[in-house]
Amino acid sequence: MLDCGLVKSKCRKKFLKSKYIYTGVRALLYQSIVQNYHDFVVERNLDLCINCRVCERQCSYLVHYWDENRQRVMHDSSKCVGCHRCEALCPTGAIVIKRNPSQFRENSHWKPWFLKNVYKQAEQGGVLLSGMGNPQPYPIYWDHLLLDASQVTNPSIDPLREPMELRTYLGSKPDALEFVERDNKVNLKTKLSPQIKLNYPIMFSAMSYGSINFNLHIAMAKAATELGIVYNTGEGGLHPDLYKYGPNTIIQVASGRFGVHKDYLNAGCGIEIKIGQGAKPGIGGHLPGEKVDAGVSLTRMIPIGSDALSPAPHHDIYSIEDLRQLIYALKEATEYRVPVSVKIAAVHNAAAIASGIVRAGADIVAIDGFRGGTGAAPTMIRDNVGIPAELALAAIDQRLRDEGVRNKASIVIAGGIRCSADVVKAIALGADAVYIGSAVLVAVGCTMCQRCYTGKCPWGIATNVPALARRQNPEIAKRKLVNLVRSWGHEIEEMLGGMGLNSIESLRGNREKLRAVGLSEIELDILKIKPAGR
Amino acid sequence: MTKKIVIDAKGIYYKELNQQIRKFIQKGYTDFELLNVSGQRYIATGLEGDYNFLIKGVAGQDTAAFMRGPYLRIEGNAQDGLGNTMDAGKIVVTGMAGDVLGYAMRGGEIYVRGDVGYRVGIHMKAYQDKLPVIVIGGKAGDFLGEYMAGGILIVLGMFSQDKIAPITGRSLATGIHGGIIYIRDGVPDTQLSFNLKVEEIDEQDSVLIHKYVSNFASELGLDAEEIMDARFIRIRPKSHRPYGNLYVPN
Amino acid sequence: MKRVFINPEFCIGCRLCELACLTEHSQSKDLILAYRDEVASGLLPRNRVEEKGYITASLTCRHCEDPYCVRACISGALQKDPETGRVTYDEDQCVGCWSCLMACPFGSIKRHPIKEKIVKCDLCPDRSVPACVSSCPNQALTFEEK
Amino acid sequence: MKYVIIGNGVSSIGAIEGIRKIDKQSEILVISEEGFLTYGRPLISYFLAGKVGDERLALRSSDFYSKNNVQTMLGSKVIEILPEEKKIVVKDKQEVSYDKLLIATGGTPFCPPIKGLEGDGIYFFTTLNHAKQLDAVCPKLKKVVVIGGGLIGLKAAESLFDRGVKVSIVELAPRVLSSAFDEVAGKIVANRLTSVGLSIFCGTTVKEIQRDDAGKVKGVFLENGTYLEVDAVIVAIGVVPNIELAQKAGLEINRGILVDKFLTTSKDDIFAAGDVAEAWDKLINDNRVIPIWPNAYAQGYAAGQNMAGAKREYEGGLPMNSIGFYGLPTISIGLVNPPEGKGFQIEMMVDEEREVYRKLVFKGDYLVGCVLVGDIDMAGRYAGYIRFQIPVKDLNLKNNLKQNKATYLDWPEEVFQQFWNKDARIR
Amino acid sequence: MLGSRVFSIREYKEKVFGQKDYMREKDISGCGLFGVINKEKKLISGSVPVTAIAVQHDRGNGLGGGFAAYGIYPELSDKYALHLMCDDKDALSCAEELIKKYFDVHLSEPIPTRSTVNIINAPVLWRIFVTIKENRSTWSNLDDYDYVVAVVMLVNKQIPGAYIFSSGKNMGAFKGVGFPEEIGEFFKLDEYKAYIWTAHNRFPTNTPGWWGGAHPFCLLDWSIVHNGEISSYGINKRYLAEHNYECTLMTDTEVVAYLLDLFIRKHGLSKKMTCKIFAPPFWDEIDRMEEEEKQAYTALRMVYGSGMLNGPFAILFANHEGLVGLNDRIKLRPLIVAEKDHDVFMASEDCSIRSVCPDPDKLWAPKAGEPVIIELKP
Repeated sequence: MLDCGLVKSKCRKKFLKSKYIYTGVRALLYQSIVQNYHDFVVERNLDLCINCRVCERQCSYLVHYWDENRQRVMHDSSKCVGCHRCEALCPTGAIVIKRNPSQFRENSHWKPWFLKNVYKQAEQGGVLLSGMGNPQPYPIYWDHLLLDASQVTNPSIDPLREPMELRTYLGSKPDALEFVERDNKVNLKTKLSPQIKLNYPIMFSAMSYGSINFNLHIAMAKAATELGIVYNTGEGGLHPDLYKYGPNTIIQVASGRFGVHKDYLNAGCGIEIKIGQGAKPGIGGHLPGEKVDAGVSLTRMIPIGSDALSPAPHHDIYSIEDLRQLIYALKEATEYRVPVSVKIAAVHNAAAIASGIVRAGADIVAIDGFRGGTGAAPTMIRDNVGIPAELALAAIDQRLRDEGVRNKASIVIAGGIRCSADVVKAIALGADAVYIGSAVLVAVGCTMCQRCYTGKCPWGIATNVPALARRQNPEIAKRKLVNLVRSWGHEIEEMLGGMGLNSIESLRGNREKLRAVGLSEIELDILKIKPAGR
Repeated sequence: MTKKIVIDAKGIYYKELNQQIRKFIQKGYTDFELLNVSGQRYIATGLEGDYNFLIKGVAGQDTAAFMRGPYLRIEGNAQDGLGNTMDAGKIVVTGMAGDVLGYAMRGGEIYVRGDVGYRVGIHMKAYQDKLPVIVIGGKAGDFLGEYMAGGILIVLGMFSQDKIAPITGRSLATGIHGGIIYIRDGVPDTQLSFNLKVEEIDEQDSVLIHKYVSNFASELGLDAEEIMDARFIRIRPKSHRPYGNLYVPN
Repeated sequence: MKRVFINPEFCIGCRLCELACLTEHSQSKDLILAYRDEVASGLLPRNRVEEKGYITASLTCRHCEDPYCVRACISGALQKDPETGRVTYDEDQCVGCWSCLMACPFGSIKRHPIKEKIVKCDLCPDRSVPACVSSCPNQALTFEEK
Repeated sequence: MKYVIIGNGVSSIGAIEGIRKIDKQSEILVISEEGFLTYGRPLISYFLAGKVGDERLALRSSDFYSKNNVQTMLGSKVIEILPEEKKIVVKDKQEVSYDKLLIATGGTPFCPPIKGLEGDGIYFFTTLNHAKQLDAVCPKLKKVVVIGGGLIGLKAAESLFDRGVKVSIVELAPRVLSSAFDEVAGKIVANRLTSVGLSIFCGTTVKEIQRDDAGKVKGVFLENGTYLEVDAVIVAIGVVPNIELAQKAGLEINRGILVDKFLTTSKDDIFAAGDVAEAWDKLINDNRVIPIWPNAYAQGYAAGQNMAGAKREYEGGLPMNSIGFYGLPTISIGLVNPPEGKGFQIEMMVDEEREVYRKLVFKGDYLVGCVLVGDIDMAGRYAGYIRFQIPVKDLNLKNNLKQNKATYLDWPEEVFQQFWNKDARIR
Repeated sequence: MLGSRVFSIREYKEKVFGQKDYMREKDISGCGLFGVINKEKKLISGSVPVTAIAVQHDRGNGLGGGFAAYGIYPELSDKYALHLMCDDKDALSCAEELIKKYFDVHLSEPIPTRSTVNIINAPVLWRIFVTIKENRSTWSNLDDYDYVVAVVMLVNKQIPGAYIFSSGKNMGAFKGVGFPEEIGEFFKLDEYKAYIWTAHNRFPTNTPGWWGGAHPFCLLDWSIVHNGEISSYGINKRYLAEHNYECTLMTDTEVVAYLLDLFIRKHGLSKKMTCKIFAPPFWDEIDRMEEEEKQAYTALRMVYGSGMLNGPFAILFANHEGLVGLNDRIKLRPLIVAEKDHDVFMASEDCSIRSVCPDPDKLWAPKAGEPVIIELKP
């Protein structure tokens, strides 16, 4: 697939008579005219280019190619998706990928984005498909929140010197405990429900094996184990080689029930029922048959090459009591050994839904905001459905407290956590922990080109093509993930210390530690935080 | 060696009932007769091994979910979600069964004498030597075999309480991309969703149907030959990629 | 001793290792000059990326325990350094008989395209980690003791 | 422990390096008839041709012996081995005792009985002394005949030709390079040589050497009746093992000194290596003398380690020859002239225009030999397939080999792991 | 001069209740503490805490001083002693009227004071001794304590110019704007005798101050004096809100009082375990414990994480059972304890104790997070 030439013997024969060497039909001549409105241009500095063809070998979209006649590497910018792989690997720095400067006449309503989409759909007549999370310029509430720090009246704590605790337990907690104290010893009388222990309030979000490849799955599993956190299988089953990482695995049950069976349910430290995904609330998932190779087939327990269709709803859940039915079916199937999480997309009435989910018996509620990533989503859904995770989180945490059930379930927030400050803000708003997904992928090289659904990810992430998947060396990927979470952990400790806290539970829901800038009174009321200056 | 226990389930909450069953299993019991079952959920859910259950009464929601191995005979009706994501085993229902029967079932066999509800056999899928089979003696509700990816569904339409209803409901096999549905005496075109190939059965099909109809008949004390004595049609997907061309890269 | 090991499972076939080797053994130590000018006068990388379908592997001298090339060398140009374990090559001694090229079952010895001499990996004596290993973007090449 | 090595050829170097790998301390003594430190014997043709001078002949640096703590007795001839007393007797009656002894005395040039052989003007071409003698007389020579169309014969001929001497080659076999190479390769080489200006007479031999009254060589009569006017005769047929010492000492002998897989002779503490030894040959799975350079070193090296107590099996000899004539590199490895009807399969590729020739000899699923002319860069890969007996079952793989496109990724994963990286996965 | 910056009770309440709960600003203050208890219930003169806290003069800034005393109303020990502060007589009568709706009043009188140079603009200070009405008109489902709390909260929320600052039996708080020694003199504390005294000297950084803002903070017969700032205030407050405690005083101390009430009275936890919630062992310490203890403390942190007091603090809290002193778990605020015969002293500073007990039998600084629990003889 990395071969550039479109070799057709007939053409080749004709070329034999000419002085040129047949290299395949190139350029825009035979392409739809719409292709000319491409998004990126490749700039090759000929002073630097040595024609070593590294770019050609790296590009899975066949942008770069060797031109026998010219005896140099050429490129076809119309195919470029802006992944920057060639730029990153070019040993002489000869390549720069730029936004195509070609401009349409200014129109703040009909932006080029809309024009291009209409052209494409008029040409091909299908649903626009995208990858990753919502890129549109909606407000990012994380960026409107500022953190507190201690000055004089209470001391900041130096996390390099003093103990600093990030350990978090996810699961349902009783409202009160009973102890038996005898001879200076304390025994717990209350029986606790199962919990998931995390050394950092960070988990690797559900990304199925299939949507991303095995190398990254094993990297996540190993990193989670090393870090003492958990990763989530996503709806793709659990490869037999990964069962040994079970204590650090949340296994997911979604509508397609791929690879779901007794062993699977009992393999992890938690089960998550996926109702919705932030990137595509209300939409199912389609893993195209091309991505279902031997390993994926084995794991999902479907034949090689067949589409893996996850319906929009669970067909056994059409109401909240059905959710309860499934929650308890899973608890029965695992003999109540592991907590059950329910993941929903952040939508308009998320707070009420979350409250229902807790009452339905979920031990963890995971909310995925509209910035959450995906391997493939209809563009219109990705860009227009759902609400920001921050607002959903604030509303849910408050609602559960108002209803006196906050202890009954842990809250996990997902969808666009980009840095440790986002984590701290999420926890201050009321989350017990966060899921990071896109950040995991970025850590291993993703440049957010949003073409995951093509299965040709040049960074070897959202692809099962062996030639590409090997670009993710699991050892490197693991180290990067470990580094990322550790460094975020240090930063969280620094921020906590600055606030005068030495344990994460004193931050959780502590909205006094947040101040807002540039938000309306209504937004402040939803977030229940003071504006900066108050 | 079988060790049998009779449990009167009357008034026992499902959690307790299932806990009891698990305890008896730990003690080495393999055969269970559950009397006066009245909607208790999750019986045999997540259970693995060679066990026999005779359930008298109404089996509750998600009975035999994620089950791998046991044999269940339900003398009475079964509610919704019977055999949900079931892996292996056999279930016989002498009455009727509710909605979402055999959801995402990957293996095992389910035989229901009477009618079944809506969305039966949704997302059934076969894998390697695993082949889920559902035989329905009565009629089925709408959306039968939706998203089916593998396995066999046989609808006989013979032992139905509803004389007027069509043998299956609307949008039969929507989104099907694998597996086979056999229907005795055929089905009106209006019930069919897109992407279906409706054909007469061939010799191979006939052998297959006969095998499962015989099981059905012997489990339920019926005459297999009489059931076989009719025209069967076969429904399969036209393509394994029903939604393959739906999208435009953006 | 530390050797260069390849794991084809993670070799991505970019051939940056070849470029690194080329540069390291060039006079200019400048990739662009080395590739454009020095290659014409016979500079070539000591390693080679093998390809089989999508599977690739960058291979170079294994610095064998009992090197076949040293056995075959008629001029003493190739020797096994008992201290460092490296198979050293003295270009002045080489007479271009190609015995080593024939004897090395690992194909690690190349003919210089112009001089009647051989070219082989020297494990980059001026570097703590050989250039090919340092340049591998996916750590398919490692420099370690095994 | 005292090690004594008789001979200072490449086996001797191998043995010293082998011993020192295991035993850094004990005394090593090398006794040699030749007065030089070890030199690259095949270099003598380069020497004769003037391509290398004295200073580049040495196989190891001048401090090799001192660095390895080796004593030498050069220019001394061993006349007797006394196995029972673990002693050897050197020419001036001096006795030297040993704990472990290596006989690495190599071979002597084979010389057929020819009329007129006695007297001046007859030269050999095996040792540096021979080359130096020839070098000295070379300027005076105008025409010579080289008896022997094998490797050393041709190299001698080429070197002399390069020095401006008119050279005729006489070979008994129907073609040159008959033992190491096949017919096609022989022909290509012969063409190359004759096109340059050498004369080759195959299928015949020198019947008589004619001398003038002063005893000076005038010419030779060939068996086929041809008369060649020459100033000198170079005998370069080959070598026969120097087995007299061993014979006297009562060691078991066939064509050479018989050794087991540890290079031990029939006496426990006496080892033999190099051209003098008849050691195990991997290809024919039997003992035989393969008087080639890499084997000599390998045997010496293995013998040395075993002398030091390592119990290391000699991995077996594999005939291989690399030779070039006027820029035409030529290589043969393993069995290149298989007997007919024994289930051998031969694949050949000839490109006359480019002077490229490739011949692969398979037996069953294995490659057992090859001849390469011109395009030799992949020679080592073929050697690997032959040496490690890597199965060639896959048709694609066979095609790759035929087309000179073998890659190590064709090796079975476990073989790749064994030789390249134990943690490697080929997938 | 200071007086002009002091809020009236009405002004203060407008400030609090005039905005949404999450917009309320919290006071920040530093301070000095003193406490003394006689385990045998021998009565100690009020001059002792006044003398001792006066030594810590520099830990305050004259914007708040106060005392709590246990055993001061032996004759009325079965009555709830409500201490009120009111802006004026009208406010007092409104409050009294409301109180009468829920309680039988046994005695209603001004709290005796003497005029003191620096204590100016004092509110009307009053005490009412009450018992719960036999036939309650509302809240019949509440137990006695909850009932009293409910009425106190009602008065404090509904009567703009009145504030009940103490509501336990046989105990009372005396506090106001001023240095504690002045407050002591103002309230004639030398005329009271108690078996437990706590005292507080306050250093608010920002507030104009009001009389109710001084420590101790009291709820039923709990009294709390506290030094330091609780950085976890935000979540403690929200956690309490889940359990129907509304924080209106905007001080950390209030949070501690409610948490004590929640954990000890409602959840039935011991003082020790409550202290362990406030200042729990570190996870690494828990990980090293024996299995059963480990489970207990793991659960404690899992369940009561929101009740942990994070940040620098030293607190003294008392009720009719005894006095407890506690530090935060990395000891960011000072606490000294001393024993002499049956007297136990606790203070921010050694000198403070020695000013009233020059020669203690034993004097030590408790470890971080290790509570000092002194129980009275029953």
